[in-house]
Amino acid sequence: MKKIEAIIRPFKLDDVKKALNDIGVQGLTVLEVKGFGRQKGHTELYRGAEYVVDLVPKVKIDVVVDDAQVEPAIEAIRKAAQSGKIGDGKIFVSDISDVVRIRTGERGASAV
Amino acid sequence: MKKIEAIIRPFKLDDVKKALNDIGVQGLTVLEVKGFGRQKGHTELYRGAEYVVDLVPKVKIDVVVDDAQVEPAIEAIRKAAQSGKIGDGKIFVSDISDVVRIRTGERGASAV
Amino acid sequence: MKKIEAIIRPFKLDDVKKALNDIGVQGLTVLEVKGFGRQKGHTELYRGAEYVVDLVPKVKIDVVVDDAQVEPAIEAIRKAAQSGKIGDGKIFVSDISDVVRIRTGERGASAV
Amino acid sequence: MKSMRTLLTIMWAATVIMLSIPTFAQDAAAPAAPVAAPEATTAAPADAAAPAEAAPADAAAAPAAPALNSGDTAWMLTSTLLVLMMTIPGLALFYGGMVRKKNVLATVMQSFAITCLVTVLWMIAGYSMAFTEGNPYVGGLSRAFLNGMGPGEFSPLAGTIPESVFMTFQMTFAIITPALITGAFADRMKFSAMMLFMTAWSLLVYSPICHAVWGPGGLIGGWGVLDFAGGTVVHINAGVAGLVCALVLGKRVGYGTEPLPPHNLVYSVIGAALLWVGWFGFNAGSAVAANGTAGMAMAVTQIATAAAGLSWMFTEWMLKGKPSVLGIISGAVAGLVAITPAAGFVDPMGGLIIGIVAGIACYIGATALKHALGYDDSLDAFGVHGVGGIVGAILTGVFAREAISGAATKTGLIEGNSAQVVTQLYGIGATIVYCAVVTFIILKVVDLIVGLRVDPDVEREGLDINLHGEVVN
Amino acid sequence: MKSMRTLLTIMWAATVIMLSIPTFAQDAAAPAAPVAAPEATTAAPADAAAPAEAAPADAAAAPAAPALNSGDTAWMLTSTLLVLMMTIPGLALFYGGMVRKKNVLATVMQSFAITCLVTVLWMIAGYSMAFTEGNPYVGGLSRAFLNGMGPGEFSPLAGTIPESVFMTFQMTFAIITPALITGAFADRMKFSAMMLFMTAWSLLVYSPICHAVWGPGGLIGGWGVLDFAGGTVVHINAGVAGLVCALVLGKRVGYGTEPLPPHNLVYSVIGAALLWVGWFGFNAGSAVAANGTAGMAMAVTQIATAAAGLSWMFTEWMLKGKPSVLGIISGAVAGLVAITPAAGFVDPMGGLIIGIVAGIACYIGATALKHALGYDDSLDAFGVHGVGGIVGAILTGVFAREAISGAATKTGLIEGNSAQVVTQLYGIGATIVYCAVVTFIILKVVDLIVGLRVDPDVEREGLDINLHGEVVN
Amino acid sequence: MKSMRTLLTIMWAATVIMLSIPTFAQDAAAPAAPVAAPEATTAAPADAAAPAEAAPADAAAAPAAPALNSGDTAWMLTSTLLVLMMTIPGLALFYGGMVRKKNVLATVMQSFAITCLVTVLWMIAGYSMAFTEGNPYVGGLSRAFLNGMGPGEFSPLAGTIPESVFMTFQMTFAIITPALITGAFADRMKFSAMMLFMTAWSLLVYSPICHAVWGPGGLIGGWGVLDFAGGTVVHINAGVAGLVCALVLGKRVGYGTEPLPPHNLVYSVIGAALLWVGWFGFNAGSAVAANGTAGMAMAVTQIATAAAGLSWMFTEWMLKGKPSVLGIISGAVAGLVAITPAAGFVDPMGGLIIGIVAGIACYIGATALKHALGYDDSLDAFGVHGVGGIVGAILTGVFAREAISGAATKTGLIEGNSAQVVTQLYGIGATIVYCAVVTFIILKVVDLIVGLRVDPDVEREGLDINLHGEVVN
Ligand SMILES: Nc1ncnc2c1ncn2[C@@H]1O[C@H](COP(=O)(O)OP(=O)(O)O)[C@@H](O)[C@H]1O
Ligand SMILES: Nc1ncnc2c1ncn2[C@@H]1O[C@H](COP(=O)(O)OP(=O)(O)O)[C@@H](O)[C@H]1O
Ligand SMILES: Nc1ncnc2c1ncn2[C@@H]1O[C@H](COP(=O)(O)OP(=O)(O)O)[C@@H](O)[C@H]1O
Repeated sequence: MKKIEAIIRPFKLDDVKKALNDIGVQGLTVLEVKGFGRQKGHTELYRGAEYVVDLVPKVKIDVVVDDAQVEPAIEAIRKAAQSGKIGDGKIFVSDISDVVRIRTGERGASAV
Repeated sequence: MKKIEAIIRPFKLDDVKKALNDIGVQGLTVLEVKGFGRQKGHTELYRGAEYVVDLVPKVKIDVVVDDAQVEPAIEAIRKAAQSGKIGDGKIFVSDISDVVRIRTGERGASAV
Repeated sequence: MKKIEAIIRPFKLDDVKKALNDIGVQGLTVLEVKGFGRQKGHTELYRGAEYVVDLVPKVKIDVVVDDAQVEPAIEAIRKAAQSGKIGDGKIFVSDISDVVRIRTGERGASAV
Repeated sequence: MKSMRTLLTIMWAATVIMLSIPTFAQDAAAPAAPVAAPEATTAAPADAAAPAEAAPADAAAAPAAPALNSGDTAWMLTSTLLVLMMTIPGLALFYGGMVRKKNVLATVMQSFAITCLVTVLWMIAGYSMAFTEGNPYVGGLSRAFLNGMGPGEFSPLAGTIPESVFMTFQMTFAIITPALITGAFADRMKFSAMMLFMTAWSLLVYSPICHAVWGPGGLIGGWGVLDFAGGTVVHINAGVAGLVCALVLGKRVGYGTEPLPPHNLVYSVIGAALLWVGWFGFNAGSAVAANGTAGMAMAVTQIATAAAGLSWMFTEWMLKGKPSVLGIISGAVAGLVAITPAAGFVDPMGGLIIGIVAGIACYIGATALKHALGYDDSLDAFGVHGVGGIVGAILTGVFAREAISGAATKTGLIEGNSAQVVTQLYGIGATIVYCAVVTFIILKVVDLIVGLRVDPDVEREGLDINLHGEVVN
Repeated sequence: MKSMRTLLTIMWAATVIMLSIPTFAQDAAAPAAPVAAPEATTAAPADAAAPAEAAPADAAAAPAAPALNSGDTAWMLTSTLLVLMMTIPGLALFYGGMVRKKNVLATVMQSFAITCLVTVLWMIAGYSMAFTEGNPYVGGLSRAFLNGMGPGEFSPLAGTIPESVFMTFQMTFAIITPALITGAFADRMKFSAMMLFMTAWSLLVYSPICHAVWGPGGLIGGWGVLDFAGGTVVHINAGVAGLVCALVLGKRVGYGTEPLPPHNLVYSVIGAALLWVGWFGFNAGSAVAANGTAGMAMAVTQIATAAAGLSWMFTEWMLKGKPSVLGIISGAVAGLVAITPAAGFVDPMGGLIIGIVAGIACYIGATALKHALGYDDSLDAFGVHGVGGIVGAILTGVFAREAISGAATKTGLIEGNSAQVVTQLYGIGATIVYCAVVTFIILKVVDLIVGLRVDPDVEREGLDINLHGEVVN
Repeated sequence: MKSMRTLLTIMWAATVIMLSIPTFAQDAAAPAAPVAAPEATTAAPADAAAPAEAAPADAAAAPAAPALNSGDTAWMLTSTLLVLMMTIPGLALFYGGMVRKKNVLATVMQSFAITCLVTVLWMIAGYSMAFTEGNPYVGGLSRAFLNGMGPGEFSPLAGTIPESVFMTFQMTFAIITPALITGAFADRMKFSAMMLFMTAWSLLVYSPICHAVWGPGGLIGGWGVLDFAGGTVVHINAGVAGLVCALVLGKRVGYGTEPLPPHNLVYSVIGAALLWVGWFGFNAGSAVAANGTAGMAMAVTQIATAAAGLSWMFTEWMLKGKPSVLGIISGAVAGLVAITPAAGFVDPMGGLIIGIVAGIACYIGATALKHALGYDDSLDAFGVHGVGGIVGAILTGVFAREAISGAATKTGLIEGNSAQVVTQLYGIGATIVYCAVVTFIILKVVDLIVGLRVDPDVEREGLDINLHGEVVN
């Protein structure tokens, strides 16, 4: 099993959720984060002083999927989250060695 | 070393923390997240309109433990977090290749 | 590629960000978390009752870097985040099997 | 920067144009209006002949010789600041809590900026256009820049309090009316466009309608329309303008496809509560005296508001299974709106019934009606203020009673005067037509000059950071 | 849905029953009460004989011929809205900030819904039951549905202001009293149960006690108990009812095992501040005139409040090492409570001492006492309002001075009248017993009908989402 | 614990010392001051001879025979609570929203604790030191502990309202002035140090300056300085004290290297709005009557505030590209500050100009000036209140008009009385010098006793948890 961590623009969350749903992903976890990347932050004002806020609000989605679903999921996320402008975000993939469903105690792939 | 990520119901946090403490876990990190799984979200009201909020508030606990502690920790979390109803959550296990304690600079298992 | 997760004191964030920037790290993600470790929580007051809040506010930084950058990055974080007192935090390192840049679709090391 | 400069130029030009219109109108329309003391028919500016005055020293029997009454003045000073408090922070919070977090500052900014803007406009020309002698449609410019106003001046419309107090009291009405409109286009209008729109709307819609209903020789007041504290002038006016805005600007991005829930109803509860508290300045203050009329206006306002809060809440509870916080506070505001034209004319039972009806009618306005017609009135400016204002105006014609209004001419259907309901409908109709047409034209002109809506990307990311460079953490 | 329908049926039935009780009581109890003008002894409704009146025109010397005083009326209109502001948004925020985030909307909802509910009940029967002629225990129904109230009516209890204003002023007291109780059962009561309970409590406990203390021919007022602005009627009454609620409902899930800290004390600070500001309407308004008595009531209220805020803060600072925000605001509220019965009777030194004592006593009430007795009074409705009310009522009997109260009969221990302390104890005792018994019975009946507490799962997940379908983001 | 005990000892000692100073000063300074009825020159305490009084019964023509006016009293009771509302919750929220989240409770705590503290100090000695007969520098102790104050007492400075009301009204000014200072040292001062500092400052700076400007026989008032509602006494005083604090305490950790943005401007908007609303009590209340002067003061206050909000907003919009929420509300507060000394003296055009100038001047004060001089005035106590106060005081000398002030002696440059500007400068200068010197000394003494600043670690982690043991979730 793999964990896919996708860092996307907040307002793309609904689209990405729908896209993942469409390919059969049954669960995901969402975190509010702040990101720092090539995208330059906003300028904010404070009593006439300007300062750059380089941490931009982003949303992180964690999805754990079967190995077979990794590529479709990446593709789904990429399409739904892409706007073509700097700041679209990143997807990181890593291994998961075990999964437990707390309610039933099931383990492994069937618990995903 | 392994990282255990457990996504649980928010009000189970205290119980899980206590259970982990009891088996000797010395540190953990807690994140507020929103989850989407088999559990259907709530219906909310807005001026007479109902809509479904499918992202349910959850708490995510990250614990890094020695390999030997993985099974006891999973067991402790599972027991403390279980209510038997849909939405109890999931536990994901993955590998950690190194750990550093910032204060002392110690590395590896002794730093956990 | 590796993922470095560093849990640090909130007010060290700016220093750590700068230190990582200096060694050429181009992106990172910041999460507000609560931590439980050797550091004892604060005592809070509530109408004359005192209680211990054992979850201390922390900041978690996720940085994905090339294998070659792992050691410099760890070193940079450690130096910038260290105060020598209990509660300085931890760094966890794990493997990342793939990276995708959403904007361009690039994959692997070049996408970091 | 560029739009900024354009804006300033436009605002200046608009002001100049506005200032010349009344004079023109005066020439054109003056012969059309043989009017008989409309201020005796509509109560807001001066209800001097209130029946409850046991102590003659307290009543301004002869407005010809104005005499300061310190008690009346104390109450009107208080009422003035209460109505200001309704807009800031009241309405700002009521609306601010209902939008998404990324737009909360832009939303409260609108109420605050309108407060500043209209204050200056009212001083420059608005007050004079509304409350000095002119023609049936608009007043003159004799008080432009508050020319000649000093501590010893009295308005013929408010004999026992200084004119400075009357002017400022009416200013707070001129402030809240445009601020109410902002609920209709929340989350998507440019700030520069809003400032331009409000400048024109205040001078071209508010002042004329205010003059027509309450001003000396005003057209609608002359028909005998009953509007104690501003059901027509404030609420129908704002509601209809809001509807036109919602139609012209179009729906919010995501409307209908994603939930757009209120981000913090605690703010909205504070806002609704301050609207309620401040509304006593609005309604009881419209007696322009501290007397029995003010007392009755306060009592029926309280009763109608509570009844409407409960009736919305129970309706929702029965239909949807839960009584929501937004429901009860929306109901309370609906009750406040509906009782506004009626406050000095109806008895407690009338207030109770008006409240119950308003709660249900506005519930329908904010749900079935809006969905049936398909416009996106973000925070229900029309659904609550438009619908509530119309319901209230009609029911004023039903429940007005001589025992409360103190005048045989100010009675409703319930005392056999069915003509009053028709008169009320005339007033409603005239306001709707004039307001809708002029609002539409102003919007189109502003759209040409600076554009009405923000970019979709700006809308998605949030107005706070993009328009004002600030966020709430 | 089902509980909803049950609720509506019950509420209707309850109202009908309530309405018949006074008549019954009137028959049963009337012969028992030879009372002599209690309104001359208790100051709240009419302190007409205030000594400070330098201008005789301002005082209503002969209540037989009521004459409107516009200054008094202006102040009472203002006082009325101030006391409304105490409940919404004041108390709503004070309590709302102290609960956990998942319950904040349910908490502010309670204050808002009670405001609506009690307004209607007061109009229907409450006012009449409290303030019209009846027997020593309850008034009659001559003003049910505010029958006959118009702009020219005066109450014999308030000679210089319209009865409509007096009625609405007293309404705001009837609103805040049940709202105070909600602090005791925060975080765990069903909304439907709360609405039912409050309906019955308002009519069966508040109106009778209000009549007994302030009404014409009232029992407790007849004893000579001093209660200037409602220490007994409002605070002891609400505090004791809260204690009974806390005992009957039991502890919150997690109480004693996990910390249940306030989620946003900024809200509580706003709430406490608005309570303080509004309390001038409560206390200085209870002079029912804009005169020297009102002025002294305002001054001593300010002093006692500040002293109590400091005394709680310094006590906590000394015992716990830190001065907390919740401490100083709780102390201030304790001071406001304790000075309430004393406001028109004590001098500044008396106010200072009452404040200092109240801050310390309520600190003990909310900490040692609560922990010793083991009940879970969530937000210290009894610890602050009950304890503070009792302390204040007793100290009123100690510090009342003729120079302030203006009557030789209204003096305390400090001027040698030790009997007054005993009289005060009688008043406290009667209120506690009556309130505790009837509150207990109502709770048991409501429990049978709809159940008092929410499910433990609902309590854990939060009342906002479960009871009202809304959350704060 | 230890610092706690030290604190208590110090506070006691300080009080004793303060109490003896006036007597000393009286002996030392009395011969230096042959003053002629300054209360006829400065309007705040008693503007009895207002020209607008059409009804002679409403004016206190002969202060020798004080007669209660219920209308004036109603307005002054209201004004008093409005000014209290300015501090809590107004200023508390205005400042609280501007700090970082970790310091919000500590910030609102400062305003709340100062309210409690100064109330008690004012009762003990402050009022007497400010408003009783003494010497040109400070009053006597005849009203210490409000000795002799009762419902029938009148102050010669306010003939138509009870002295208790006048005393409490002035108390609210004594409260807000030190509370304003806290903006300068937000985020870094020890709470114990702040309490000590404010105790001394209230008695050693506020009361003497208040006496010198408004008290009987006061030095600065005697010069003929015009200060209608407290530009000098309140705003210049607080602003200068803030500047000294900012200089002595030094910059916040992180100032200049990391952004320190406001965490929740919604709170600041509520605060600014309540400041605006409450300021009518401040300015119109300073007429000490409900008359035409109060009305004009209200009108020009409204106009100047709005104009300043717009002028700051447009300045920022032009220079920085965006109109910020913090900008418009800061501008509004700047306008309120600047119009304060002028409120009863200038006409609407004067108000408009004062507002426009104040908005721009304070924008510069909070940006260019602060950065040029390099001090860290966290929330711009000096930048807004100091600069705005000075601008307002000077422009009062420019725009005062006989038609408004009602006195041939109270006119400005615009009517040919160029001497008035010089007189204003004297007043400003005297206040700056006295305030700066004494503030500096008090700070140094407090630093020796308990230390002024918190540890850097405490500052980084947040004052809320460290000083008060509480956090906002
Ligand atoms: N190396 C990285 N490690 C962790 N997070 C990253 C990394 N690079 C980018 N991110 C996250 O992805 C977000 C988008 O990255 P950015 O570089 O701005 O996008 P783009 O791919 O368009 O260049 C950042 O805000 C940050 O949260
Ligand atoms: N595949 C997944 N990847 C990431 N998070 C998941 C996944 N499946 C479930 N979760 C998380 O676990 C929570 C509980 O899952 P759910 O399916 O509702 O529970 P159950 O195990 O009772 O079916 C979800 O709200 C979500 O946060
Ligand atoms: N085993 C662990 N798993 C996950 N997070 C941990 C673990 N140990 C520590 N942490 C995180 O690191 C933070 C600092 O740890 P702590 O033990 O207090 O520091 P120190 O290294 O000084 O002993 C904790 O608050 C927690 O968030």
